[in-house]
Amino acid sequence: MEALEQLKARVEAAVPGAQAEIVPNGSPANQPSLSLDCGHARTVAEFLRDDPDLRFDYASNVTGVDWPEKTIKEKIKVKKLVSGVEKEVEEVCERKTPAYLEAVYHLYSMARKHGPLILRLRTENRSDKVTLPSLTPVWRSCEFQEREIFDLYGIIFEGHTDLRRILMWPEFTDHPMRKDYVEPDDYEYEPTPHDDVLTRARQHYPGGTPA
Amino acid sequence: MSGLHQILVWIGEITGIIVVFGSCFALTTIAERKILGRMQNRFGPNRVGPWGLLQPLADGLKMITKEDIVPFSADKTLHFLAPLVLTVPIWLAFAVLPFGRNMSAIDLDAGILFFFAIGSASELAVFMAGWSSQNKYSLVGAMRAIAQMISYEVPLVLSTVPVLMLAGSLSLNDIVAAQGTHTYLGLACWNVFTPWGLAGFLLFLIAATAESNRSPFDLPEGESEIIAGFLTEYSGFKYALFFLGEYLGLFAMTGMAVTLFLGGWHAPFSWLEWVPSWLWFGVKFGALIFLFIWVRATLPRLRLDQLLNFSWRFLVPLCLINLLVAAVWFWTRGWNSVPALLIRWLLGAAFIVLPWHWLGQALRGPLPPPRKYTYAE
Amino acid sequence: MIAPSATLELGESGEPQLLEVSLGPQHPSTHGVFRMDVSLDGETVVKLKPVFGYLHRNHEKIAEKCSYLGSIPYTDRLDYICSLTNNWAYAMTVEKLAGLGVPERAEYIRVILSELTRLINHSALAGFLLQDMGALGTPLMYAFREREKILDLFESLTGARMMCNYMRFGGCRCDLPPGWIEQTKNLVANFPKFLDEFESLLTGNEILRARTEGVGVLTPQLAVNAGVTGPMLRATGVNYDIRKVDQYGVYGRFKFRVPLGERGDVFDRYMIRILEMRESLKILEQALRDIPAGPIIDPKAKLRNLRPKAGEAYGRIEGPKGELGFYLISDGGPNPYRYRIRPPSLINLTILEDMCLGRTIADAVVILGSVDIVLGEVDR
Amino acid sequence: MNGAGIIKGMIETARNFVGSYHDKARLTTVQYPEEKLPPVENARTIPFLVFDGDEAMAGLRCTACQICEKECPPQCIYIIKDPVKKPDYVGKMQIQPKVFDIDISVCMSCGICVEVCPFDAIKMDQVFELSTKDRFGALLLDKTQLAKPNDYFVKLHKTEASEIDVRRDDEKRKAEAAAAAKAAAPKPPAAPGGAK
Repeated sequence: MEALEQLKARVEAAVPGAQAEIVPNGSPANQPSLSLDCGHARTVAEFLRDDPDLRFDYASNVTGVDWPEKTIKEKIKVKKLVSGVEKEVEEVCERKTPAYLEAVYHLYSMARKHGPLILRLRTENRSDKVTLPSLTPVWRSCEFQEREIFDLYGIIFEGHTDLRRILMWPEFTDHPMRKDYVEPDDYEYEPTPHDDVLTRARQHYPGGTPA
Repeated sequence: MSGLHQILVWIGEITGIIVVFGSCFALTTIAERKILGRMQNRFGPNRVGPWGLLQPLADGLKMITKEDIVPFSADKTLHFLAPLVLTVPIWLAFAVLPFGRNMSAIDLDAGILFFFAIGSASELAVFMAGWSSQNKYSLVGAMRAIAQMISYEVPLVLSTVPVLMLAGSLSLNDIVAAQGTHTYLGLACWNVFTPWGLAGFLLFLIAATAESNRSPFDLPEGESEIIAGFLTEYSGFKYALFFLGEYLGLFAMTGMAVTLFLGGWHAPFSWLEWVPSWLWFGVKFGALIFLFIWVRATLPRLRLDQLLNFSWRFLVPLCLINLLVAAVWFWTRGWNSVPALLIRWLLGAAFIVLPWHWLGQALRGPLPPPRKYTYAE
Repeated sequence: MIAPSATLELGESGEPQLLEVSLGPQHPSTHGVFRMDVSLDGETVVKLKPVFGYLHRNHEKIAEKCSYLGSIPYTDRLDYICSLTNNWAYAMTVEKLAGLGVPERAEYIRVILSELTRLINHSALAGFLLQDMGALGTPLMYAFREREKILDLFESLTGARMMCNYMRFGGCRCDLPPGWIEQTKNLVANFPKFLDEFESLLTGNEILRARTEGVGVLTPQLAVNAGVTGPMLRATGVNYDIRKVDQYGVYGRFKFRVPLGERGDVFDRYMIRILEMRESLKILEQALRDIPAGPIIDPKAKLRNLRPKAGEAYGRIEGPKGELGFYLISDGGPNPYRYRIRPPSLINLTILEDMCLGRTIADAVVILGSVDIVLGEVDR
Repeated sequence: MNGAGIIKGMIETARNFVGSYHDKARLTTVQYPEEKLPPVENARTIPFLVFDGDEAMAGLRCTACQICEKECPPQCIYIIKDPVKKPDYVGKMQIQPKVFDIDISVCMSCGICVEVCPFDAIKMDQVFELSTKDRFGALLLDKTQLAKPNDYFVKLHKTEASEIDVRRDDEKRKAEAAAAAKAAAPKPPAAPGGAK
């Protein structure tokens, strides 16, 4: 499997209008990934599966990841008039990273036996525009995993054959794997309440935990 | 014999049968679990009483004290009657079996007819149980039971026809008497030592296993597919009654197999005749019960369509061919010298083995090429 | 296969009268709390929708609150029949994420333990498959008799029979007790006797062949596209075994073969697992023969507050049930930002409906048995 | 032959049936209450606190550093420090736990607390008959119920225990030697007057 750059070039050549950008990976496992835009995701996927010498016919793993809004304090050099003299000065400024939900696809080729190609599809934001093109028509193995992402993260996959909740019961409304999910306060008595369990114990039994 | 004396004799016979086969039911439940255990590298129940002998008592008490749940939407009367309709007729079937020399309750001259007429009442009971429980699994179980029992009634009865023809009578005592003579070095000439007898015996056993819902054919209560089939909604004493009915059905079938093919209460060798006759019946009876338990420990279950194909396309034709073999045997009854007997035996055997092979192929269809497994480096 | 009755009896309101049965979470042969909404026409399956979630503990959310070390005992509870392969998959992914090396002896111990786990899983599966088919527990008890011997080995090494919690990042927790290797050697020596006994009891059995041949056939194209992995995939003839593809750990040094099936039906899956057990025995002999001495954990591997650099890693192994993968995203903190498990049991169930349509209830139960699922891994 | 496979299977179960009466390998059941499996050295069920000497509460090795409480995955250990210090085996003043509870209904016997404990204060027990009638109180073992003497630990895990004892003894000997040396040499530093 050639390097990711050539692969990106091949994808953009094969599917006109597809924007693919390489997302670096800091860990020593060095598995950089390819972020695709939502419009052409399915055509790129079909190309990757049907191209004779790529033949990514096996979508091994589909993962949902939640990137909430984070404020990063950054030191950036800024030219400022400091007591009338133009000087480079370190300044800390907050920068809000864009918040989005992400679906990560790990593709392998069983025919060519070559390693993971990682695709990332990102939604516009975390609240209302959370739809992504489903890749189940391309790889049938994404069916249950995309249903699980819909269930636990709330990404709506349009084009999915049968998008229902898979793990939680149908009447459940929230998405438990999101970082800002608040557990329901179904508190059960626990003999060793400490830190957060202790606080909930006090709320429930103001008079002190029962014997 | 005066009226009163006659009644006392009947009461004695009835209590005798109920006591013997009631305790035999208790013993068989514990024997089955211990033998199954031993075949599966474990002990089987050995906590209640010495070697677990009081286990049936414990089971009985548990069954009586367990709550008897009747589903709300069930058809109450049918649900209540089903175990009775199954168990009571089976007791009647024991009336005609000859357990020892002139030890049969009633000496009917059409004993076999009576036995099979009574035997077919259990199908109605099973369907009543399945239908009245208003449970999907019970319904599927009841449907399976009807299909299985009807299609295995035919080979059951057909496999006994050669015995009747050659014994010349429907009465069980005459059949046992017909097997009473002894040949060389005292070997008794039971029906099972003749080609048609051996084939009939095997066919009868297979059909009897299906009739009493035992292992390779326990589809009506296939517990790995439809929970407990028609027994799903039964608990407490009704469940125990069903089991009593099932085991009694098994005893009746085994008793019939012993009477028809294994020479009833006759000893295998003439110089063993001094042993009491009912003991021989017991030994052969126990051997067959062990065979049923052994089959239960080994074989997986058949699927419904395979079960029906097996009966209609394999057992019934074989039973009919068995009639032909019996005819050949009867036609060559004059050959008494040893080589003649040998030829007579081989002729009969050939008539049965070849169709058995061809029918097996026809049943299974062309043998698929043996599975070859390639190995990738 | 029973041809579905051409004309379904139509109810009064015109739609076909089907028997809606839920082979419910509480059912003798669903291998745990797994439900199938089945609608039957007589005995033939017309619709089959699997329902999961009864054993969902949200293991991934717990792992996001736990430290890297704290998640290892939880991985035992994923596929609770083969806890050591789960540990290895997780430990390998964290080693990839943090860039830790593993000494030789630890790699050999890992191979030995995962092959022993494969023996447990495949023999237990063959037993459960026959239990679904109606053989009252005899094959299952033979399988459990052998499984007990292996579990005793695990207990003397890791301390627990099933919840081993043995692998750490950079190696293993403790070294082999004296005499462990000899016990394992003679276990491996007389395991084939059990396999022959098992095969003579089952493989020739006409009823078993009648119940399994041609049942639940899976085509290679559908299998690959549906992400089916493990013995189920190799039963359809696709040559894909991650031990050979990735050569992770020290699998490259061992000479063993990968059995491939022909028709991909339930009988092939059963036979592939039996043949794979024989191959695992070969690996075990070679591994036990030339296991080196030496440290069992990388000296510079830190046990507590491991903080890998920000980044992500996807590690996978050939678990007994298929490709078991872990995908970890770290943001430099003590606990993982995202902890994802690729469950082979769940993904192998994608095509359960395709295999069961048009067959009877008895076949649907047998096909489910041959897929080999464990609900701890399906629901996580 | 049609029935060959079935007959082979029947012979197999028959061999097992007959074998179970004389062949030890074919009957592997251990009758639990009467016969018990031999204890396995590495086995682990629930943790217990080790104490030296004979008096439990004084000899506790635990110094309430709460590492095990932080590292325990199901968070079933609960420690409150006791400000009063006491000398440990090397003579250094150490904190001791006022409350040390383990909720054995939550504990999953993973043994991580044993690995991370720097003072060898907590070890894994092998008792498995833990059933009680009370769902809460009886399953919450406090300090006194958890404490077990060191020779019980030696009896359970011989190899590990002997290594620890050897290490602790020569540390104690080194500490005493250092204390003796310090006691023997207070005079010379006093003479040169604080020459560091």
